[in-house]
Amino acid sequence: MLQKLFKFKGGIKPAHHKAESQGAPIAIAPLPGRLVIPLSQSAGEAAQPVVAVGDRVLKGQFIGRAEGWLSSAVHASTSGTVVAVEPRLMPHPSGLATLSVVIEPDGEDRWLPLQAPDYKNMSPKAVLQYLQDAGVVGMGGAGFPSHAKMQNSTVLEDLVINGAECEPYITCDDRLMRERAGEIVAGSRVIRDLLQVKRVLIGIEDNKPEAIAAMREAVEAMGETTFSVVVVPTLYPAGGIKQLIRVLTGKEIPVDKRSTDLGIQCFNVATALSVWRALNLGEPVVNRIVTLTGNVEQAGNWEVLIGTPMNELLALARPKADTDGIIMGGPMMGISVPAFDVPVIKASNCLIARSPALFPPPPPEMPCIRCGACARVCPQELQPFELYWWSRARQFDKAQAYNLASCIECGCCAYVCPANIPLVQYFRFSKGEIRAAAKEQKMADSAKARFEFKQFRAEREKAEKAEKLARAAAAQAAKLAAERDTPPGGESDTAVYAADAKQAVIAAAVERARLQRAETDSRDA
Amino acid sequence: MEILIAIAVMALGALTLGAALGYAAIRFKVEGDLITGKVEAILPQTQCGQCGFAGCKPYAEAIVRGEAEINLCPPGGDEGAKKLADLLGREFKPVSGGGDGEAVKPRLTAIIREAECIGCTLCIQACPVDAIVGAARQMHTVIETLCTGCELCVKPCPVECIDMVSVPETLATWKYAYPIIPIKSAERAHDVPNNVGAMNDTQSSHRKVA
Amino acid sequence: MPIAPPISSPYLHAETSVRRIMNQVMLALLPGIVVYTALIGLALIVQVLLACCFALIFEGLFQKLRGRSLASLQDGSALVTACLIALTFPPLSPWWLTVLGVFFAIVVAKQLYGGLGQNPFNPAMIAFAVCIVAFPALMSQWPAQGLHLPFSQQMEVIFGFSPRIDALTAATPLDAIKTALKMDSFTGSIQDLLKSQSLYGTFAGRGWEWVTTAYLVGGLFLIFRRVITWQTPVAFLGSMTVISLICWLIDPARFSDPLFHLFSGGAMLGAFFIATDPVSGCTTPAGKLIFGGGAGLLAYLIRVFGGFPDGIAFSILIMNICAPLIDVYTQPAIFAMQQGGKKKERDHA
Amino acid sequence: MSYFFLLIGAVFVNNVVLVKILGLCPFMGVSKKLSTAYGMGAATTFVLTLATGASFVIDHYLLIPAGLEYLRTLSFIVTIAAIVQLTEMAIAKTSPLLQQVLGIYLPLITTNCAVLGVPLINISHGYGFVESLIFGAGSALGFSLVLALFAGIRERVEAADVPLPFKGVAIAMITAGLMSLAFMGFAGLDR
Repeated sequence: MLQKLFKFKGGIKPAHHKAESQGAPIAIAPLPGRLVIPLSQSAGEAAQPVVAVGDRVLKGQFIGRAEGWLSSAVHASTSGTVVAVEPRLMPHPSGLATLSVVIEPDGEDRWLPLQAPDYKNMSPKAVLQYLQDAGVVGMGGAGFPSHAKMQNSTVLEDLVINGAECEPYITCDDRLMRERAGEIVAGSRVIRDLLQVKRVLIGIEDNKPEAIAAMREAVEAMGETTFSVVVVPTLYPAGGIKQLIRVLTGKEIPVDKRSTDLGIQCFNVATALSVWRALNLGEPVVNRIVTLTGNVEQAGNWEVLIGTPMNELLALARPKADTDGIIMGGPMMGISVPAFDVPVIKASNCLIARSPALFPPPPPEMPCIRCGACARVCPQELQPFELYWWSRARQFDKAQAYNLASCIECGCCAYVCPANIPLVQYFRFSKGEIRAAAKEQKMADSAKARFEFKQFRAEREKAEKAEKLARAAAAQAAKLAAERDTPPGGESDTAVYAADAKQAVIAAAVERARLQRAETDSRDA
Repeated sequence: MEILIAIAVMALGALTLGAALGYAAIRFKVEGDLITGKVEAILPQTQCGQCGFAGCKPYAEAIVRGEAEINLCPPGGDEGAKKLADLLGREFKPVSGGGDGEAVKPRLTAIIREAECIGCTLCIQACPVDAIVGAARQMHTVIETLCTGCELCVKPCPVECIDMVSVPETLATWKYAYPIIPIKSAERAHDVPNNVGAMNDTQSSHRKVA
Repeated sequence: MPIAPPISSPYLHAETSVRRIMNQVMLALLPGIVVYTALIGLALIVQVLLACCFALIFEGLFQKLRGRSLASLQDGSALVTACLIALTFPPLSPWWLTVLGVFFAIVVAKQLYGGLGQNPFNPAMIAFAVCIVAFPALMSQWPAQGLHLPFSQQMEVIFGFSPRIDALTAATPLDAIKTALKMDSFTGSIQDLLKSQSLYGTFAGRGWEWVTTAYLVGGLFLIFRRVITWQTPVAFLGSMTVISLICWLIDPARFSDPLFHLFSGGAMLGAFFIATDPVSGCTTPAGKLIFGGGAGLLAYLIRVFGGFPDGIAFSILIMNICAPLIDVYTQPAIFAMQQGGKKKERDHA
Repeated sequence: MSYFFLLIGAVFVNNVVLVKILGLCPFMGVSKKLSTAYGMGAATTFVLTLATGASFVIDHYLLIPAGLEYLRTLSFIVTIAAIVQLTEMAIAKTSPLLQQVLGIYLPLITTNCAVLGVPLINISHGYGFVESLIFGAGSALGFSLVLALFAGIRERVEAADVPLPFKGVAIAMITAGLMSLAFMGFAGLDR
């Protein structure tokens, strides 16, 4: 099985730091004292709470309903009582609170009676709906609702199952592939059938030989000929969607296209497993595998309930005394959580205990000398120093001209920058400003349309009113004229009638002026 | 004699050139203008009238005619003035009139205290962008996503039940900040607190949305 | 307890720094400085130290004036500029000329634009151009071949205690060629002329050829350490070779051979140390080729046909002017955006 | 071949802006953005080439036969003004945005000393019609070239951390001076 591989430009090779937790089998984390389950765990709209304070819930019970198509349901991770539905901090760089359901476990961890759906006889649409209700989202870190990625609008050729896990420290997918390869392959098969793809490529970095062996064995055991486990060279960010697809298929996805436009869809191994669990066991996503590592005595991989406070979880790995923070995700793209007790969410693949020794504070930022080191490592082949130059000066249109939108924020540029410039933050800042400006522009456009419509309406109403008045005046004049023709009339009468008609016209004009004045008054006010 | 020749020559030249220009004036007559549209596209369309013109379009027209400065639009801010300066090749002037040029007015939205509303429809008439709904003698309400924060509805309200409130930051509107390690305070950069708090600090997570 | 402002990923950082890069450039200059000193005497070291001191002083003063921290003095960029000034100025030029050059380089060409990384022109070359335009005589006083003044006498010349003797002002090989070329009555051959003035060494200017060879060695070291890329120097030396080869083939009696040109004057220094300055030069691969090629061509034209003894400074400054525009029009294709299928497949089995 | 050297000389060696220091007003004023610099360069190229041709004709067939050489400056200015007016009308018709952007600089071509200077230089050098045209076009190309290059640098410098007293026009003047310094390197190349 010799798969032709491709290369992507750039990339870096930071120290792996996977050895610390690689050898530790997945263990089940104990029930925490309290679970905080944020309702916005996926990309798109936040879920709407369907429970109230005081409700008793069972494990796997619906607590948040998906809002619209790009949204995903949320479930209780254990049985217990809802003690609060209120904004709580979540692991997000903003440090903002979002609506969360707080559950006090009853200790029984009792499942809702689970019923596996008969997915083989369901319509694809119904299967996707089922997955949305089961809360299946991307488990690799991005948290994109999975059902939304399975809408088969174009003919797809390849399904890429991402087991590359290219970020340092993280080993949860490695352990998952070693221990639950069969379920991953089964899940991939379900996705393959849903998407009707011809080929399934499972990409794994060559620093995980055991996982590769386990996956190969599972594929062989299933007797799947459309599957191939492909070993990709270890090079960060080989696990980035665009880079992995490039390595496996040679296709490059432009910024304005989706992978499906090129006939490829991509899922993380853990996501494939969640799909399998949801469809085969009827089990919604209530837990995930989390790697605990970094500044700890005993790194390991744990199966953790969603909503478990991070400080309680990290205690299992016995963090050292000088721990001063937690990074959720990898050290290249993860986020520094705003508090120790924020909950584990569906996207939390790894918790790294920070310490000044392990992650020294960034040295002072120096001026960019345009050395081009960043451009050499950029996997998107951008010119980060140009993006920086314009981002720093807040000239966003120039930054856009240098393809800021194509940046995947992988952090390679900032990693190699000799001037220690926080390039990624500059780019995120610029992207945020550009997004906000676009939003504002959209609002301004719609405001303008409504303003113009209102003016048009006022104009029309005025015209209608004037016309009505003129018609009335004309009618009156005609009536008067008719009256004058028959009965006894005189010269003076005619004059009076004529004056009447004139008055009606004046009245109409006065009315018009008044309206106009009223309008300008209200506008000036 | 020579002076006459000189005059004749110059007069001949002037005549020829005058004729050419006259013809060109007819040949290259300009109808309409495209710039007003581009200027208007930069303006924020709040229709608030703070510039002294009755809406964004009249202001745009005044700018193009050269009758108005480009820094009269507070909702557009310095950013907008900069864009106008760029488009028109004029010198940039800060909107706030110097000094605290960087201070950006937070985005506001109108809120009707619905219990106090008497349903007079005055605010509906005042709203330039149809962002208030309601009928006579019925309670009115502001559609917050449509409100431009122009404050034009505040004054007409006879019972003063309209408040201008700042729009809270949410996960959807949150943005990364400008990196905060200037070269100037290089040696102080090490002191920037990047630890997230003590291990047992659980207080922080109960912070409510601002 | 207030929540710390969000710090963006990545949290890892490779072991690099601006200072390390500058140190490598200094290290690469070392062979050149050593050979040059052996040729000229310790006066060169004095000039280097003089330039370095004043570079730091000017940079420090300006930072203080702007209310900035003096931390930027540690980046070593001012020292590299100072070294280049000391190496391009005549070694026995008066001390104030060197200081003046350093002032223009550090203050006018660099700090007025905001300091390191923001100057559109190469500071050392601005210094050279300003001084050669303002003091053409002093800037052409290259010590005659074989003139080995004792150190004390060199110091007296530099610091103005003794008159600037005529022996200082000898024609460099490049000067001799240009004078000959402009003389319509000149009938002999360039080679004979140089040999008659005992200016010709093994393959280029006597003595000087080994200094330029040392620059070449330093430059190759920089390419090997990936401090600079190959495009600029290769294009620079390539275009100079091509144009000098053409001229030489047309009339070998009046024009010198390519080898002579490559190892004369500041060609090697310019190709590896000055044209490769990423701040004032081009940064795209194609742009670097254009920049280097243009600079090499112009340098040859100016040194052979123009009004100045060597063309490196002016050619690089002229290309500095063009650099932003070249960069704009040579942006490489980004990921997934091939420009006319130019992008090659990068397969590996 | 001599025409070629004349052209090269006019573009680089005797660059109208950086060596002759003529036409600085639009050089400083319309070089903030690359796009406007291109527009101004095109307008000036057009006007300058036309002006050199027209002024040669006027000089040789009107002023010299009539012995009115002393009216040269006056009649040249009138001619240039008319040509500029024509150009402005044409641009207003074809690209209103360009017209708005070039703003006052388009009429200013009238008093652009480069446009008057080049025809006068032509006459003082005794160039023929073709030579005049080539010198005019070369000067205009040189003007457009350095204007575009200058705009490229200014766009970069605009985003640089320039000390406050030097921000804007001050640093642009310094940049222009340094560019002029660099162009001195061309000295002597046209011989």
